[in-house]
Amino acid sequence: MNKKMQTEIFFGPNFPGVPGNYGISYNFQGDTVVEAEPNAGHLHRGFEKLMEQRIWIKNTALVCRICVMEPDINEMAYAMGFEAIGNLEIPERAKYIRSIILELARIQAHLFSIGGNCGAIGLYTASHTGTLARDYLLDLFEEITGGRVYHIYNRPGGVRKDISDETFQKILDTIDELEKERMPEFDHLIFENPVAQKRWKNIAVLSQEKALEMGVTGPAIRATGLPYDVRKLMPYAAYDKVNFEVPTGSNGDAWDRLVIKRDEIFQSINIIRQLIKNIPDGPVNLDLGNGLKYKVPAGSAYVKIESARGEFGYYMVSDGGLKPYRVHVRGSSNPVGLYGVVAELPGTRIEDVPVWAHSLDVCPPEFDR
Amino acid sequence: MDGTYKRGSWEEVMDWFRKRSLWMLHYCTGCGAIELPPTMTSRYDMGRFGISPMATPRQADLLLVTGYLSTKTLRRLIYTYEQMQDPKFVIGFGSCAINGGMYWDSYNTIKQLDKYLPVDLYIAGCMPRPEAILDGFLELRDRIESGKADGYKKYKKNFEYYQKNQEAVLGEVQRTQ
Amino acid sequence: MGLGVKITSRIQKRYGPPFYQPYINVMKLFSKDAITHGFIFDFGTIMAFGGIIATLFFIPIGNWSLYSMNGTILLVVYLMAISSLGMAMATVGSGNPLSSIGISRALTLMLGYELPYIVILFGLIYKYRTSSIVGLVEAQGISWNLFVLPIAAIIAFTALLGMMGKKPFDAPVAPSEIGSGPVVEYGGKFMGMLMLQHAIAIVVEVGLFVNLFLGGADNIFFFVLKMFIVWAIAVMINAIAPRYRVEQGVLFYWKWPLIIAIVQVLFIIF
Amino acid sequence: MRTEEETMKLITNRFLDCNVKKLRPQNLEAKVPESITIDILSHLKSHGYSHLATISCVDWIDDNEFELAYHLFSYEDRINITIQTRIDREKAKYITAKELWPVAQFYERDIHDFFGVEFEGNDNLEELILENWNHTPPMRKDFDTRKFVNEQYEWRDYHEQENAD
Repeated sequence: MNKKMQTEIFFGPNFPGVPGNYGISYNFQGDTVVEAEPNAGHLHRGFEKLMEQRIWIKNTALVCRICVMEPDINEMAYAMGFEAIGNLEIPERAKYIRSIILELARIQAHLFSIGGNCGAIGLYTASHTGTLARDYLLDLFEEITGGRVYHIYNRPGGVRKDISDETFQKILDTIDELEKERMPEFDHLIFENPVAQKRWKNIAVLSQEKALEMGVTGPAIRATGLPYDVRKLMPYAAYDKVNFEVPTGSNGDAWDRLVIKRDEIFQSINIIRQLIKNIPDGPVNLDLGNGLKYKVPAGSAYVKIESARGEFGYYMVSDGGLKPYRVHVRGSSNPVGLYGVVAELPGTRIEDVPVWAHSLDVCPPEFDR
Repeated sequence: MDGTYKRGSWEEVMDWFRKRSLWMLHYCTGCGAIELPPTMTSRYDMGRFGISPMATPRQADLLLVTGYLSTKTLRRLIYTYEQMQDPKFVIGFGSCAINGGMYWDSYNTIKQLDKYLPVDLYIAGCMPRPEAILDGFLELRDRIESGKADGYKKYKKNFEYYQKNQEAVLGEVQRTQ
Repeated sequence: MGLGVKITSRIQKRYGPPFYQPYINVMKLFSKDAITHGFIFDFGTIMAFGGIIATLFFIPIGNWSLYSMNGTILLVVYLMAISSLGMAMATVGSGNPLSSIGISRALTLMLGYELPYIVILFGLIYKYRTSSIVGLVEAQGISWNLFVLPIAAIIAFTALLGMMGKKPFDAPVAPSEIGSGPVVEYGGKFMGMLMLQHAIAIVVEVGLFVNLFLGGADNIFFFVLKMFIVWAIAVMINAIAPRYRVEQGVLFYWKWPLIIAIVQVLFIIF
Repeated sequence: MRTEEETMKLITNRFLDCNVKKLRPQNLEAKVPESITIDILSHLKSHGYSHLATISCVDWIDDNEFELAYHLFSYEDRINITIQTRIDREKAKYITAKELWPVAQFYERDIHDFFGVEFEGNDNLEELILENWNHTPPMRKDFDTRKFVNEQYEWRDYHEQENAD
């Protein structure tokens, strides 16, 4: 693979096939990529520095802006870290409502990533209908929390406000409609489409040892057959009171990851139904006195939850002051977006680079922070 | 905006066409990009106004700065802006382009967009809703019609002003032709 | 063209742009100034445009046809190659690596769909003993070729999809992988010219298909109607099919259509 | 399926002065001297702690030390261990964990970007996130972001409406 036969391409920040504002500069020979180099940092806003300037409660508004696809995951992780260090126990109903919001966020994120995957291989009709189905969920969020995408709802110590009964009913109706009309449509359009299968089967294969060694989590590792899901391994919120199984794939390629995402949507739907069925009533959040003066006792905690893309971790250190001393965010696509590009991309074809990026769900704001 | 300059009738006809088919550059710089797919797709369809995403700066004539801008992206945005063809318009999304928004004290984001690029239109909202984006597009169409959207002429006129600001933040910026 | 976009957006559950949108796009593009990349770039675009117009002369539209001497089919197939070669010259002149990948894909795809197409054309020529399109149109009379040789028509239709660069085979113009392929460097006026060239190319290819297989109409209105139907079917397939990789596309062409085409020709000979 | 206590014994009987304490169910925290961290990491990795979530760095400016926290997780025992080591702040140098987990090189590159900690053995430590940044590494406590912002960018001059009726 001599050097002069290769040309360099910036699959760079300004490119339609790239998921978000992030660049891979790879040089290729013939049709296969020879070596690739991630060029991240376009979305770096210095969150951790900003968090050290703001008091504890104020950070909830800042935290949900870290990852654009799933704002609730960040709020939830921050709230859990806050409660872990101060070891507060939040009321039962708040736990249930938090799990409902997280599952809705997971469905919305999966629909968005299915749409993105289809966009990468040219099936624009599916990305249109995928985003349309996601939009109805955003209306639900607007109904519950007031915000379409950024809903500052999971406050440390519970949830901002209660959900009324007719909103529950509306959630149930939207989910039924999603399951009855939307998902069969996707099946015909995407999953039974022979050309699509040809484009996804054994592309961007991630073997089991490599996934474990890289620290990849989420659908990528479940596609290789290991049923690892933080909701099962370290149950948080109300996940221990709900029974659901974790879908797994077999040979860890783009196709398995997509099928897993599709099954997880169904799993989330029946989780939400179980949650809404037996939700206890009671107070919705812990009153922490005057939020502005609340001091978290000194200590540190690493808290992790299962986002649609994998394990999302917060390492929070507090020295007992009014402001957090240090917050380190571990995005779920960190290993894939940075190391994965260097290790996995050489050898794939050019047309499969966007398919690789979308199917492994590279979300650039997570590792730029 | 130095008001509507004297325009020949040929210019007006051309503006009528420019208004009808705005080609948007498919480059999501900041967090506002999550609201673009819903605007493009079936629910809040912007295709019916003739606005469709284009892949390369050569063909696009509408540049969306969606949300905040880190200095690294600013450098690439200037290259993209200079590659675009002449009647080009820039829309700034959200409060981060106006005065730094929520990241006012972040060391890596720029605070005012119009010190580096001539901006024709701002859309308010920390991540404006799809309806707000559509309303912004329609407002831009009226501005094109009335000839007020002449950011690109301003960029040519006081190029040194923009260049001085860009150099101040980025250091040396390589110029395309 | 405009109606095509309208149909695709209807399938995607949304109102598409107004049907006269392509005309607006082209006019707008002509109003923008463009950056040229040297002489080869300009010459290539003009050559592509000229090639397509030259091909247009030889396609009988309705009962009006300019040249009806022998050998027009071969001439048409040859001239179509000219226009894509012109585009190739222009993109190479533009010096952007993305466009050179795009154009190399377009040419390999051309190899793919030309083979079964030519085999079928020979079949037709052999059957009707004449190689002029007008002669073929009269030979069909009332029994359209579609019913006489149905397999040949289906293969010609798949080749048509490849020629027009419709969805299953639009690897050369793939926006998500190589930034809309060869047209990466085309600015205002060049892009406008290219869109016109693409529109005329569609008219040529679909017109050829209608003449050969649907018996070419006696007046303009029927001809346009038939062309629209064929075009609508192609657009619907385009809306729901994702994109083949280049070598998958070529393999697809060489696997089944080629074998059936050969069987078809043997069937005609005996 | 080792419980928390067995895992704690797993570390303490093998290595001397490192105190391990249990924060919450399924969460352990071990403060470990600088010299033996890499051995502990490889020891734990061989005992099922195969998943390195991330490496974080905390800047304790008042006692003049950086603290590196390695977050390990074992899928079998479902226990999360944070190995914390203190390294001196001035000559901020440490050994890379690249051989154990190749993905660590990017976490270290990230920490080098923000804290300026040198990791021997990690070949490419050039800028990953920031671009030609020549001030003090931004995440250190002594870098004041508000002062930096005020002198780097001017603010938009808000002219008050005269007749704010």
